[in-house]
This record gives sequence, structure tokens and C-alpha cells, in this order.
Amino acid sequence: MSLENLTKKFLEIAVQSAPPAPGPDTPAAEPQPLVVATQHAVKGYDLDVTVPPERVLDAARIMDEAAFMLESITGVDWLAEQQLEVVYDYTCLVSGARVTVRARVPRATPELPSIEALHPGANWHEREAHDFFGLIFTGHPGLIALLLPEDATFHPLLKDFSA
Amino acid sequence: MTQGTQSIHRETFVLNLGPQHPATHGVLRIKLTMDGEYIEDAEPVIGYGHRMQEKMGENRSYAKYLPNTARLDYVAAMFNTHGYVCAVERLAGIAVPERAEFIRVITAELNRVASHLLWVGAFLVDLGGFTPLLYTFDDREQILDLLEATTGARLTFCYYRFGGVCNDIDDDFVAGTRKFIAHLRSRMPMYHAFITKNIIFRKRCEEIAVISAETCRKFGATGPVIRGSGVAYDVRKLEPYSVYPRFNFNVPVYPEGDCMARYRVRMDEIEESLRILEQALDQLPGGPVMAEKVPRILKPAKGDCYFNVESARGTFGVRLVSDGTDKAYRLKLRSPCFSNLSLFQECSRGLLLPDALALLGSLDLVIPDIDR
Amino acid sequence: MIPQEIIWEVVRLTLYVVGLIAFAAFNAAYLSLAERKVPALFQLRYGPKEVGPYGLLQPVADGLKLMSKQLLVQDGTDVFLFKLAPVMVIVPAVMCLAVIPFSETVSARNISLGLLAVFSFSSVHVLGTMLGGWASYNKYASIAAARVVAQNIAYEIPLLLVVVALVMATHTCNLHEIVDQQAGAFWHWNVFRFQVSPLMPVSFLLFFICMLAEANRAPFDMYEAESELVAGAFTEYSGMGFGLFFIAEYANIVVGCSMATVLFLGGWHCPFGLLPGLHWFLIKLYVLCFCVIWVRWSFPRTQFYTLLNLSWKLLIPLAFINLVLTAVMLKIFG
Amino acid sequence: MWNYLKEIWLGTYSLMVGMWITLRLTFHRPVTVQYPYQTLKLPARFRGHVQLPLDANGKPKCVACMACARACPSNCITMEGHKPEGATRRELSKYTLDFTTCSLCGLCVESCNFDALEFSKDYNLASLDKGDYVMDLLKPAGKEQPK
Repeated sequence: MSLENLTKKFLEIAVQSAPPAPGPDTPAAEPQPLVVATQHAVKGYDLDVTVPPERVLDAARIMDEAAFMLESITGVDWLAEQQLEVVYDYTCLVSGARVTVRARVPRATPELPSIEALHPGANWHEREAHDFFGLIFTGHPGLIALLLPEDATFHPLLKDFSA
Repeated sequence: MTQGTQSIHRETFVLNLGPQHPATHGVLRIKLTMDGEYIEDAEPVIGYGHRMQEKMGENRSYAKYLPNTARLDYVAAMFNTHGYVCAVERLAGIAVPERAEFIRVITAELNRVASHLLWVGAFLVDLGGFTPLLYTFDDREQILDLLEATTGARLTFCYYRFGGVCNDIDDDFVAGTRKFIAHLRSRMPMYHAFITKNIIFRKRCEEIAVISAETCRKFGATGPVIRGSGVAYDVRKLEPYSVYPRFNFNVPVYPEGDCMARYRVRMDEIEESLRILEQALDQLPGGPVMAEKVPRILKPAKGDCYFNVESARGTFGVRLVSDGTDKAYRLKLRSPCFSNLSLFQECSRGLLLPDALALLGSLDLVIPDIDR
Repeated sequence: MIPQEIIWEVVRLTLYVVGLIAFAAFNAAYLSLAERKVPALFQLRYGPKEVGPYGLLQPVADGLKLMSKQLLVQDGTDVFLFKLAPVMVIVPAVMCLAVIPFSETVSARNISLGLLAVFSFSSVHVLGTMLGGWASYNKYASIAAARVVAQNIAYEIPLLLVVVALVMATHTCNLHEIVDQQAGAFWHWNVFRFQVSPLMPVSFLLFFICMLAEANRAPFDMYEAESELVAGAFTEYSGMGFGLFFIAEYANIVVGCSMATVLFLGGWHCPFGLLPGLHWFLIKLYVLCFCVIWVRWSFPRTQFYTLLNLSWKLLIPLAFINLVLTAVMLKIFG
Repeated sequence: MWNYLKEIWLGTYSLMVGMWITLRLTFHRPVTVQYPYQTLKLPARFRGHVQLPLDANGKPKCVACMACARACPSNCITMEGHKPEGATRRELSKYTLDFTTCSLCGLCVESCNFDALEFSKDYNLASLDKGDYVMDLLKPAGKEQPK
């Protein structure tokens, strides 16, 4: 599964997800699935895909069909743009190619679908992202605290978190 | 659970394995729902050793966070520092001199051999045999002495710096390593005769807790766990970094996927690492060990990068997002044991308690690496 | 008036019983020291050296420590059974010792059914261990209790089959006579009586393995599997409760090894026929104890179902073959 | 049936080999060091807690430039310097190391340009009171230095 037809598949997601109506309140520009091929040596990954949050499940399906493995889910808190970015790192077990899928979610409503059904490994990663950023993964079987104590209501990795 | 017993009303009870238990190698609790001695469901509860390493990464400068990386997977500490240092170098664009790259590979492979030796001893103790632990620790002690003579520390080395290593290796380190390679090679036949061929060990490990390649891929298990299930995924080969392409070594893969396969992968990896060490010592170039002008306060360019390293337990990945200041904006540490343990719930269903402990031991977990 | 010799007999017996209990306690102490010194030999280290010269007073220190600890009884346990279990484990072991002929003159009671007495007593300690595990209201202990019963049943049968085959050859259950038949040099020992059955050394090995499993030792220590069941049946015991289990374990080893010596290795007879006596019995006993410790520190623990399969599918058929072979050989050679 | 017997024979043979190996290793010399009576020689680069070496005329070479205090990841070094009038360079007046938080990483020793800091070979530091670990490095080391 070479990178070219992966790129084609990702671009298809762009067509299906034509924005219903550019809502007045979408702060940033409509996030098209930017598919950028990057050099592995410089950036550490070969394909950088930006996907609107609701298409995350389709991206995971493409990756699953291409026999990629989910390495990790990273949350990044962009306080300036009031957005939470979720970065999915996939790696191919055969060719060592690496694909990064990014999705941006407004800080006020940090919801995006869970990919636990396709990649059960994401179960713990999503629970950890929920712990640290307050991201809510809809459809996740048990979104309880993983590393923080059960009754923790704070999310430490948010930039505006003060101990 | 045989079909015959389905009809009888079976009462299950919850057994807490840990957090203080001799077989968990650290503070890990597993809530086992047991039916007699068979495990119906095993839910690992982690977080007892959580120190919020990633927040520390954000409020300390790059250089000040360096000692913390050795406290992640302290049994193979070189790999964590190697991953972190290379990620920062990739972002800041620092070139590392040849000799420093070789020294990094040599010390990392020595640490891998030490980590696997510790694992073999601890795995045998989990299965009830106590004597091999003493023999493997005796061999591992020689590595620790070698590394202590060069880096100053025995377990949490803080030896790598951005742009190289902090001090050079001397001749008796090289001579000591060559002597150690010869010594360990002479000990391996004894280990194989004493452990691998032992009928009780083979009965404890063969066809026990088989993990399929698909489960490994689905759960993101890497390292000896996935190589024990038949997938030749090794970061040193697929995404070559540092000077690994210059050495020829092969990646041991066993298709069975049971505890024995994972044990064999690690034993062969010890021999492969010895081969790498030999070649690295032969091709060791001269020259400086530190890049010339590395700024004391490092301010890498804005942007993010990902770097992963083949640690003793799997791929240890560092995703670094920097915003130009001297502190990382976001530092994500992808720990191998985190994903390796996540498949325990799936794979231990229906196992007996001793077999589940053999599976837990064969995953080679270091709990602080999971909790971070 | 009680006749004179009965009084003497009672005095002699009480002295013997006191001596045997001391022997069991002494063995428990110094076998536990051997349990730490001998593996130190295998594992390139020294073993305890601090307490007393070469660590010889270490068992005394351990004993005092155990006695000084308080025996905690959890609430929810069945206190009577909890306290009864250690006693039920140690008493049969000591009673077996009473019947074993240590030498020509040194043996508590020379009863004609000595063999039967030993094996009937030694099956009681299973009940004690199970009671201890069940009564201590701890999940790990109850798993261990269930395991210990299954293990001992599985290994009682081949043990007795081997002994039955032997009794067919010796025509007597009196341990003294069995040893007397093996007088003379070592080729008179039962281990090498090939005219009885060519499988004699194999049956000795079988007896040794079953004795290991009976005493829950070595690769079969299912009931005290540290890495799985924390401390198995005596997780909840502390202080002398644990101490009694400890002494009983070593007493069982001593009983097993001395039975192996009496039945197979010619009791107090010297391998070359000169000056038999108590010392030869003790030498053989402690050589076998060394083997028990040696086996323990060379192998990992078996799984539970492999252990049971080993007995039902391998040891019992082997014991039956040995039995049939002995019958055939006795028929032919008379 | 045949390979069942063969497996039994190979199994018992492997057990015998295992026991022979343990017996053979009894004749090796023990490798353990009896710690209180024998101690190992520490390598030159061993990283004990930090200390201030004295120069020719018995004063620490430190010029109180606070480089090490800034470089320390866990801020264990607190120091004060003063400049006695008539002297060319600054003097140290207080230098305490909080050894409870030190992670022995060596960044302070590397950051010092006057090589006024070095690692001591002091490893047996057991003590009952936590206060002992806030070490005042200016005081001459009371304890004799183990080799």
C-alpha cells in the first residue's frame, strides 16, 4: 500500500466531507484534509494529513485496511487558537512508512469519535488523552481515568492548568 | 471452560493481582475475574507510579529534562535518552560527529544486552526457577561495571548530550567490552542447555498465551512481543537511524507467538547485539565526541517532529512540538510497555493463573515506563 | 500395680517421642540452613554467614524471630480450624518418625505393620494443609488448598503402587525385616534386586518423585507457589503458625527420605558390609535431602495440569508396569 | 507412541543436564562481595554527590558565578558569594547542596567553567535524619573519604 494511493484515499475524504454550510462560528478556515508528503529524515513521518474531527474514523478505517499500526494518540493544546489538536501516529509494519493524522477540535466542545472499534490499542491512548486534556471520545467503551486518580476533575496538560 | 460446565451455575470471584505482588515487577494491579483457576477477565489498573513526566517536559528546558528521560524505562535507560536527544537534534538541526554516534550505539546495545539478561532472570523467577536469575545478574554486573566506568552511573545514565556524549570512552572500556563479548558468548550455550532445553520450562512456555500478529498490530504491541508473533518489525531496520545501517545484523523473528517464541527472540537479540557491538568496536572512528557550536540554551525552530528508537521493550517514540522557546511546547513519550500491556486483557482471557503470569512475564514490563 | 516392664516401656516410649520431636525440630532448623547454604553453592554466593560461625546459629535466630512474632488471626476466619491446621500437619509427620527403624536398636516402636502406619499417617497432613488454606479466609489460600488436595491424591497412588510391588518381593510389612533382608553389601539393596524386577531403579526414582510431590517440594511446590499464590496455603499465618508449617514441611522431607532409605537403600547397612549402624542411615538420609534441595534450585515450577498429567498419564502406568513385571518375575524365579 | 517415549527420554535427559550444570557451578568461586568487610574500588568517573575541591592555598576555586545553580534541573544548589574589597575575584560565603532532590546528572559539573566542582566518591550516606542531606559543602569534609 504505497503512499500515493494512500494520499488518493485521504483526498477522497475531502470530497465526501463538503462542509454543510460554513457556520458563522467556525473560527478557523474550513479544515481541508491537507495531505502533505514530508521527508522522513527531517520530520520523522512521511505523510501529514489534516482531517476534520468527524472524519477521524474514516482515516482510521483507511489505515486499518492498509495494515498500519496505531502507535500513539497525542493531544496538543493550542491555547492561542482556542483549539485542541489530536495527532494520530500510524506506522506500517512492513515498509516502516509513517502517517500522521491530525484533527483540530475547539476547546469549548472537545468531542471527536473514538477509533477504539478499529484499533483496540487506542482504548488506553484515548483514556490517557481524556485524562490529560479533557478530550471526550464518543463511542469509547469506558472513558474513565487511566493514569490520574479516579476522582480527578483537573486536566493537567492544558496550558491554562495551574497546580 | 469446557462446554460441559456451561450449564452448571458458575460463581466467579474477583482476585486482585497486585499492586503488591511478586510477579508484577513494580506497582501494577490487575483485577482478575476468576472462574476457579481460569481467568474470565483481567483488567490492568495502572497509574500507581504516575509522575506526569510530560508536564515536566513542558516546564523544564530541554537540557534540564535530560535526566528525567533515564527515569522512564530505567532498565534500558540509554534508549529513552537516545530517543529524546535525537528528537531534539532533529528539530534543532544539530549534526552529531561520527565517533559520538558509534559510542551511542555501543552503549545502547550494551544496555539492551543488560536489559535482556535481567529479563531472562526475572522471567525464570516468575516461573519458579530461582537459580538462573543469579547467573544472568552475574553477567549483567559486568556490563554495569563497564558502563559505570564510562558514564559514572549504573542504571540511570545521563550520558548523552545534544550533539554527542558528555565524555569519551577510553581503551580499557573497549578492551573490557571485547572481553565481555567473548565471556557472554561462552555462557550462552550454558543458558540454552540450562533453560531453553529444560522440559519443565518448555512445558511452561510452549503454546502458552499465543498472541497473533493481528492482535499485536491492533494493540500497537512492538518489540520482542511482535517479533515473537512473526512480524519482523524492527525500527533499526525499517526506519534506520544513527549509524545502524553500517552494521549487518538480522532481526530474530519466530512465528509461533507463544511465550517460548518471545523468550527465543530475546535470547537471539542478545547474540545480535553482541554482533553489533563487535562491528561497532571494529569500525570505531576517532575524532570529537561533541558537536562544536551547540548553544548552551537550545531554542529549536518552531514545528514538530517524531523520532522513535528500538528500545529493549519495543519502539520508544518521542513526539516533540516546539514553539521556538527554550522549553518544549508539548513532549509526548510513546512508551512500548504501555501498548504491550494493553493487549493483556485480550490475550489472558481463558488462561490459567500461572499461564497468565507467564504471559505477563513474557511481555517484559517496566511499570514506571507505563505510568510515566 | 502396673507390671514393671510396662512402666519401663512407657518411659522408653516417652523418651523416644521427645527425642523424635527434638530430631524433627533439629532437622527443620538445620535443613532450613542447608536450604540457604546449598543453593548459595549453586548460585556462586555464600549464604548466611553473619549469625554464629559460618552462619550455624542462623536457624536459632530464625526460630526466635518466628516465636516472637504474634500469630494474627483475621476476623472472618474459623479460629478453631485456623489454629488446628498447623497441629494437624506436624503431628502425623512426627508419628511417622516413630515407626521408622533408624538402626538395629534405635527405633521407637518395632510394629509389624510399620509400612502401613507410615503411609496412613502421611496422608493426614493433606487434610491439615487444606484446612489451613480454607480456614484462613484468603482467596490465594483457598486456591492453594484446592490445589494441594488434587496434587496429593494424584501422587498418593503411584507411591503406594511402587510400595505394593516392593512388599510383594519382601513378603513383610515390618520395616525392620525389610532392612534386614538388605543386609550385606550394596548389591543386596532393594534398588539393585534385579531378580525381583529389572525396573527397580526406575521404581526408586518414581518413589523419589512421588515423595517430592507429597511434601509439596521442588518443581511441584504448587501449594506455596511464591510467584503466583504469594504464599499459598499459609499466606495468613505468621509467627509460630508459619513456623509449624515450616517444621512440618521439613519433617515430611525427612520422613520421605528415610522411607526411601529404608525401602530401597538398605537402611542402616553399609554399602560394603562393614560396621553398619545409625551413621550410615543418617548419611544416606542427608544425601537424599541434598538431592531434594538440589532439585528444587535447578528447575522452574511445573504448571498444575502438567503436574497432574505427569502423574495420571506417566507415573501410574509406569507403576502398574512395575507391579505386573514384579509379579511375573516372582512367579518365574519363585 | 514412539515420540511420546522419546519426548519423555529427552525431557529427563534435559533435567539431568540442568542438574549437572548447577552441580558443576558449585566449584566456581563465589562472585559476591561481602560488603561491610570487602568494598569494591570505585571507577574514576563515579558520580557521588558534588563537592568543592580546594586549590593550592586551601580555598575553593569557585567564583560564585551561579552557573551551576542555574544549570541544575532540580535547583538543589543554593549559594551566595561576596567580593571582599581589594580582592580580584568573588569569594564564596555559602554553598549548600540539597542532596535529597539531586539526580546525580552531572549538568552542574559540566556547566562550571572554573572546574570548581567535582564528583565525590562518597556512597555510604545512610543517616537517620533528613537534615543531614542538606550538605554545606564549604565546611571541610568531616567524614574520612573512603577509597
